[in-house]
Amino acid sequence: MRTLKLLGNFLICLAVASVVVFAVVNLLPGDIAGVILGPNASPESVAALRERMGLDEPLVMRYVTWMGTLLSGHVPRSALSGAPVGADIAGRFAVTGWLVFFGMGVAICLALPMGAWAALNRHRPSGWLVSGFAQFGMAIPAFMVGICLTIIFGVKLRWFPANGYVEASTSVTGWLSHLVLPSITLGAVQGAILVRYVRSAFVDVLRTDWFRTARSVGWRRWAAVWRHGLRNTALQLVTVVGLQVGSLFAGAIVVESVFAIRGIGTYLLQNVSNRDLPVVSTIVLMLVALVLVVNLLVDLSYGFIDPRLRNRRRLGR
Amino acid sequence: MLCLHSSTGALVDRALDSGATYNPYGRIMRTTAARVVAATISAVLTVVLTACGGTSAPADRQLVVGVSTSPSSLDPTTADGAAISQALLYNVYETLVKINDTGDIVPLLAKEWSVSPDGTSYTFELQPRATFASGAPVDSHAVIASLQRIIDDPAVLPILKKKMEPVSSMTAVDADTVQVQLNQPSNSWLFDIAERAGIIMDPNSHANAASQPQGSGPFRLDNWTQGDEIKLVRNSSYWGTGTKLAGITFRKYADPNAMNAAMLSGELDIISNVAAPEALSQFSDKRFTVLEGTSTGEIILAYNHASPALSNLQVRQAINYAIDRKALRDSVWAGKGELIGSMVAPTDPWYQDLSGEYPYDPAKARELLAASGITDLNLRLRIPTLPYAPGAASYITSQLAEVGITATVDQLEFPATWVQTVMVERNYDMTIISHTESRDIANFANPGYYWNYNNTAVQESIAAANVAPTTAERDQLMAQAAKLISDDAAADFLWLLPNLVVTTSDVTGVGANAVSLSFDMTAAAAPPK
Amino acid sequence: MTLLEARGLDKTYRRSGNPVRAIRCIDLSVASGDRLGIVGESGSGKSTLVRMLAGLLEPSFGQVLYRGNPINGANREQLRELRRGVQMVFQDPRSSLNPRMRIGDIIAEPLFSPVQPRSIRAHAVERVAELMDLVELDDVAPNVYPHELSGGQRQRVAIARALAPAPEVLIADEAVSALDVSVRAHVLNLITDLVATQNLTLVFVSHDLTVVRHLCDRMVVMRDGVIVEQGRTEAIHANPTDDYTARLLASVPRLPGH
Amino acid sequence: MKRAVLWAGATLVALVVLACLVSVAWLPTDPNTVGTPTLAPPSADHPLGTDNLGRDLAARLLVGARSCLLVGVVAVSIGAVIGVPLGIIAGGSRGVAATVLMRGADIVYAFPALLLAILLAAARGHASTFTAMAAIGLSTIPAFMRVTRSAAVDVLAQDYVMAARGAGFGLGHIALRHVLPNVAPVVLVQSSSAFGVAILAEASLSYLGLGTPPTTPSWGRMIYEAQSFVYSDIQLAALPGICIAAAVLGFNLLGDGLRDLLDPTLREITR
Amino acid sequence: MMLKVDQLTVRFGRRTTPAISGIGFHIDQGERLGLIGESGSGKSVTSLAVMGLLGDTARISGSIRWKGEELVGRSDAHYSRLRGAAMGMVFQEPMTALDPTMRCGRQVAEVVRLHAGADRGQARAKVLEILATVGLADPERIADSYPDELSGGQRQRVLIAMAMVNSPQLLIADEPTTALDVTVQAKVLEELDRMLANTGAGLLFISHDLAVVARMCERIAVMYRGSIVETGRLDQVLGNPQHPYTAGLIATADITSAEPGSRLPVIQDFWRQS
Repeated sequence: MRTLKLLGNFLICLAVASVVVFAVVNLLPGDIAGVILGPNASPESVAALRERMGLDEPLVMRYVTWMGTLLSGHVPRSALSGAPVGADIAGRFAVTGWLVFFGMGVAICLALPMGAWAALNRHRPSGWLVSGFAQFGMAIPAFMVGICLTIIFGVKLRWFPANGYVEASTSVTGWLSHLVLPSITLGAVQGAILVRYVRSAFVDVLRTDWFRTARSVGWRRWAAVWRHGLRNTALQLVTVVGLQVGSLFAGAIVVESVFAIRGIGTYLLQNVSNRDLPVVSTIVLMLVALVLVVNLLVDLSYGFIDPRLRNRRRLGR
Repeated sequence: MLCLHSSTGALVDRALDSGATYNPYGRIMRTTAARVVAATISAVLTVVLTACGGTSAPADRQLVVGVSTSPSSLDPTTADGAAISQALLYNVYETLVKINDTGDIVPLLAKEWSVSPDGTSYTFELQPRATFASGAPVDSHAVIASLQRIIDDPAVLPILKKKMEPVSSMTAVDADTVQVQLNQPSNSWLFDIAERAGIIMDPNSHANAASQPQGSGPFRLDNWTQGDEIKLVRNSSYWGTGTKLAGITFRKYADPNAMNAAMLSGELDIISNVAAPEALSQFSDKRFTVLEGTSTGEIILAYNHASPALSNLQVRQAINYAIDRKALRDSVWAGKGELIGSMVAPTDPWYQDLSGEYPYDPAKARELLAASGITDLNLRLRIPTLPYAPGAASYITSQLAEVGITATVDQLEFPATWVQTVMVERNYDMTIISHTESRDIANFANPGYYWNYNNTAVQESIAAANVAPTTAERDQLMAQAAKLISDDAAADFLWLLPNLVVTTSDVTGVGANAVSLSFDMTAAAAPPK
Repeated sequence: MTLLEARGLDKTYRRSGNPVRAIRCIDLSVASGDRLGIVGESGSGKSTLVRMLAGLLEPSFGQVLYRGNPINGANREQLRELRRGVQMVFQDPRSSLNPRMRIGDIIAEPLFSPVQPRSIRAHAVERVAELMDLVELDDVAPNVYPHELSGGQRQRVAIARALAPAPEVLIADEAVSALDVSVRAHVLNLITDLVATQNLTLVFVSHDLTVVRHLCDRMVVMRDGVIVEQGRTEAIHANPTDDYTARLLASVPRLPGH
Repeated sequence: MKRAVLWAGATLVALVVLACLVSVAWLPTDPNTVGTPTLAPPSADHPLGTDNLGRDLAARLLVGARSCLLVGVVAVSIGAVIGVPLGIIAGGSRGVAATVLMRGADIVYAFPALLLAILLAAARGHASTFTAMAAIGLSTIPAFMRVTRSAAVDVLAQDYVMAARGAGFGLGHIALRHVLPNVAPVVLVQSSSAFGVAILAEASLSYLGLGTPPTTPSWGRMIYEAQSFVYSDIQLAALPGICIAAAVLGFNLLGDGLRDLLDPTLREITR
Repeated sequence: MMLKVDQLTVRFGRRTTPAISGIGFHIDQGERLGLIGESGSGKSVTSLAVMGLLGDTARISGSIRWKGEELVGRSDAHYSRLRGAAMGMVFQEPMTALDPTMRCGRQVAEVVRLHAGADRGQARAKVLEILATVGLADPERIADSYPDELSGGQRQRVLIAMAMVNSPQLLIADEPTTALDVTVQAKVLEELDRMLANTGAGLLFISHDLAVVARMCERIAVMYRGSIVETGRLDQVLGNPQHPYTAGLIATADITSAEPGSRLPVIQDFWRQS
């Protein structure tokens, strides 16, 4: 029953989001005709091209055609080259997907130990040091981190390629080595934010009565955190991680432009500047849908992690 | 990278239980944590080691060229944008005649050509063995079909149609000879068909030329990821002396600094045009060679002659005097690129150095402004989002303020909004743009152009030059037009965009100048690695 | 004259998906001058009952009558009468006072309620001083904040706030349960005095039988939403008819030798 | 320790505000005047040297503080002015109203702030500070709504709200007199961290060329323009970077300090 | 002597006034001591100090000797060996004292396997046995349920089972039945009494309710504002209290002796706060 309600919510949100996306995207001034005809465009030729491309139809009509193509399962063609862009979008989503995946991996592997350490030692200098470091990490803009890493590791030490991207199919090592610096940049910034949430999640758990009970039956501090703290913080962490996916994709746009990775971010920026509206609105809708899907998965995972919800379903109460 | 599975309850249970050997006081904590840490370290190590190694047997090189813009379509005749010709002209698509590195017209698909005395009839002898990559022969029918398409197909860009206006008829004398009849002599027609207007396409590829270009050049298209990379590979069945390279990849870098960084870290072999010249110092070590040539991109401070203040000659001249163009170029473009006085590049046959016409003289500027009777002048400087524009705009606004002209700057996103606002709606006073088209002085003779500039004297001398019987007369008339434009302060010609090519030291055969829109790689070579 | 009456009251909560029936068809009447005790363990529904009597909770079925006429959400005039005549004091002193208001303003707040006539707003300041005196808070300045007071003092402020609109009926929901034993005696004495001097009708809810025995002359015992026994306090303490009440009385720990 | 965090945050923020005020009153030279020498080392009339166009770096940094504060103030106030009341309404209402509001928040939340800013900036056709502020402000609304809603739910469960209802007060009075004052600390903490986020977002936007227009100095823009000088004149990029980090760190520390100061539950004796 | 506490003083963070100062008492094998005091008197801090569960900000001085061995200042590793084996503890609020995401049986089994190192099968049997002895009707169902499916009384019994499963020599109970209904409280106190008698364990019973303490302990200590004002045998202290605060406490504890509706005795009648 609960899953059905969540699914319903998800679909309504998606529908409303699609209308909002289409409206905002169509606000973009200047249009594709100007782009195609380029600097030597004359008003008459632009008008003629607009007419031929059906750009003068009312907004609602264009929304209906756009949604029509989407709902019927295939991706609208690029208005610029007329070529189908389904494969392009999918390819680029995969690139950014991997960047976000590794970025989140770095963030979690950074934040969990640091957050737990900062929580357990919150009254000791070592604890302040860690949270101070996280505070500082949050304050540095992602592109600054990116530039520094590129210069130090990419250009000076040449441990890793400064930027660019290699498909996994061509060479796995090339693919991995190209992703190291960008995912560390993305992961470091998001990790710093995550540390604060992990710390406060663990502090909440440390202040609960059941943690005190665990301590009173003989568990050492770290063991009690591992046995009883972890699962209870998982609930809060899954929520935060879910919420962060949105900001991760936004961060990816910046990281992609610093590291010249042909992910969905740079592709989107490029299409926005080409005013290729069908492609832009499709990509934006996909990004929004992805965040909504992640939120849905997070809600569903609650039942998994927290038996209180799980058993309610089992007992049918 | 092994990461903590904190999302599924069951998994966490099993992880805890499996590791739980239940010896007291939390030792279980240590064994599981040890395993996690070990796994992570080994994962990171494998990544670091593989990144540095990786050697393979020596093979022909696939050179990677960094470019700053990427095409939205691959058909140079129906979509504008320098990026298309940069990659495809001469490399994939060939023309009857070609512009070489020094700006001269040399034979290509036409091994020789002759012009009738009155200059209205051109006869081209085609290369007999020339074939398209698809194997079809490049015969007179194919040539005429391509040229005729420019005239007939409505989708073709109006500017190219205008270049083919002089053509009255084309006849295939025999399989290898084409005779073109013009309705009046035109000195620029031959130069025009050496570029986009004259590309010879494989006849049966006209339909989907936008995504699958079929030409007769030394390279053919292997793969195109829109907005990012164009990968060309060697055309093994090329009719002429083919290339020694395995292929060329044109990779787009939106951010000039990212392109420089990629070159420095060995990702790129060639940078087609360094958009951030102040960073050239990074390539000073022996690993790189820097080629400083000229291009045909004149960076101008364009005036909208329809706006009241700028229709006044004295105001335009005052602005020209108020700007120290040498200091502007030195600080905005690190001193690279030649100073020019009119819409002419040194590689144009009728070039005269007019850069001294308006020396930096704020006092004279104030004097002219006072004479013009226009006070507290406020002009809108609407610039495109291109690397040279913001720096130049800031510089110019500050120097105009010195002489009492306030310029408000706003940045229009290029190409979409800038083209719409400046080119189509003409809703601007001044803008800063570089005109990369070669020999584009003719635009000053076209009152319909976005400058709204209508000077009959200029129009007459350029028209006369076009029909002048001898090239010498043509050059004299064109030079006269250029002088008229400069005297009339039709625009302020800031500097000529330099062509800064950076290559790794082992790459040879890359031209320094950018005389045509093409990045000609037909003669490029590099030792196998 | 019966001031407050419940006829066939019933209340069902929807707690996260599954319905819980807190009150099962209860009839109860409170006459003027009564000192009625409502006793029951946690989950017996005593708090829900008094919240409905005070018009703060909509019953699922049945009616609450104040001075003979029924109260329901729609009838605005009736609700205003109830809001003027009946006031409540709550259990937890930490959550019954707004931490960001001075106690003078807290006590005066009900005087500015839309249900009160505008005339009483004029001399609110004197009224507050009078009330603070009444609840033995005269040694405390009205501009202090709740966190500067002890638990007992905070509960006295809550009582003063309840008495501000001079109600007829005072409902106390576990008013002393959260207080220390030593402080509880002060507050109980205060309530006894106020009931006498302000001729209030008292409805006292508690899980502690000894407190109810001390304060109330009539008493009602509730269990799982039903009244299992009601009558005079002394009679029930002497010989409880219902075995649940008997077990309740027996479980109260006694000091040896008393 | 709690005091140290608060003081550190307050001093950093004070520095930024001071820079902003000073820039309004006095500037070493006009930040936009070009001239020679370009890329000059620190000297008497250019305390921090000049950039590649010969403009005075110190003046540009001071003026940059102005746009940074401006974006922060406007973005946070948009977020607070719209987010807080909606949060309280969502907290107070049951059933459809609450779900509609929170679903709306989810949708806006699903739009990453940067994406919104890019679209809006492009929509207005040219980079302008206003679009950056509007976009970032819009994107902070869901965070304010969530924070306010959960605080409002706690407050509405307190007995003093029940007592106020018992005294005959309507929802309006309760929201203003009881909910708002008790939600204020949470909102204050959220505002200061939102300020940090806004500054970072503005910097990223100008880095992408979409934030403040080129002629008004902004720290993000300065970093972008100085990027190609990173090998020769590192200070052109480093100084604005340090300013951004200091400002954001200041607001975050201030937020944490305020949270500890205003959060009574922090006194614990065990564990 | 099993447990001897001498001059125990605890300060938190930078606060100068100590939470408890100069606390001294002893509990011998099988002996039961009641600690009576109002909120803020420091009785909980004392119990947590004995268990070594005070947070990092606590600065402890004085001595706590367990079977002659000094505990103050010992490492957490050492202390952990005692907790749940030699000393067990039960807290006030059962609703939040159990890990909501783990079944109750498993939480009790953990304590067995942690200290006794038994394998899964033996642990399960021991768990069901202890759940029965604390008076839970259906141990099987309780073991497989999650905490939020049980009532307050059942949860408190599970917590007592966790504390007593390794038959500790000393049980510390901090207001164990204050949050329970009076009928449940009576049953739980009775079961607790029986278990302590069977295992011969000592008890440190903390409460604000004199009647409850009187029911469970033979000696009591009265705490006021962080120090012990009086100690002695139960009947001695109740019979003639030496300290005026104790007399006040006893008088206000039992309100049944006063006439209903009359003025109740207040602590100020006996004891003027210094």
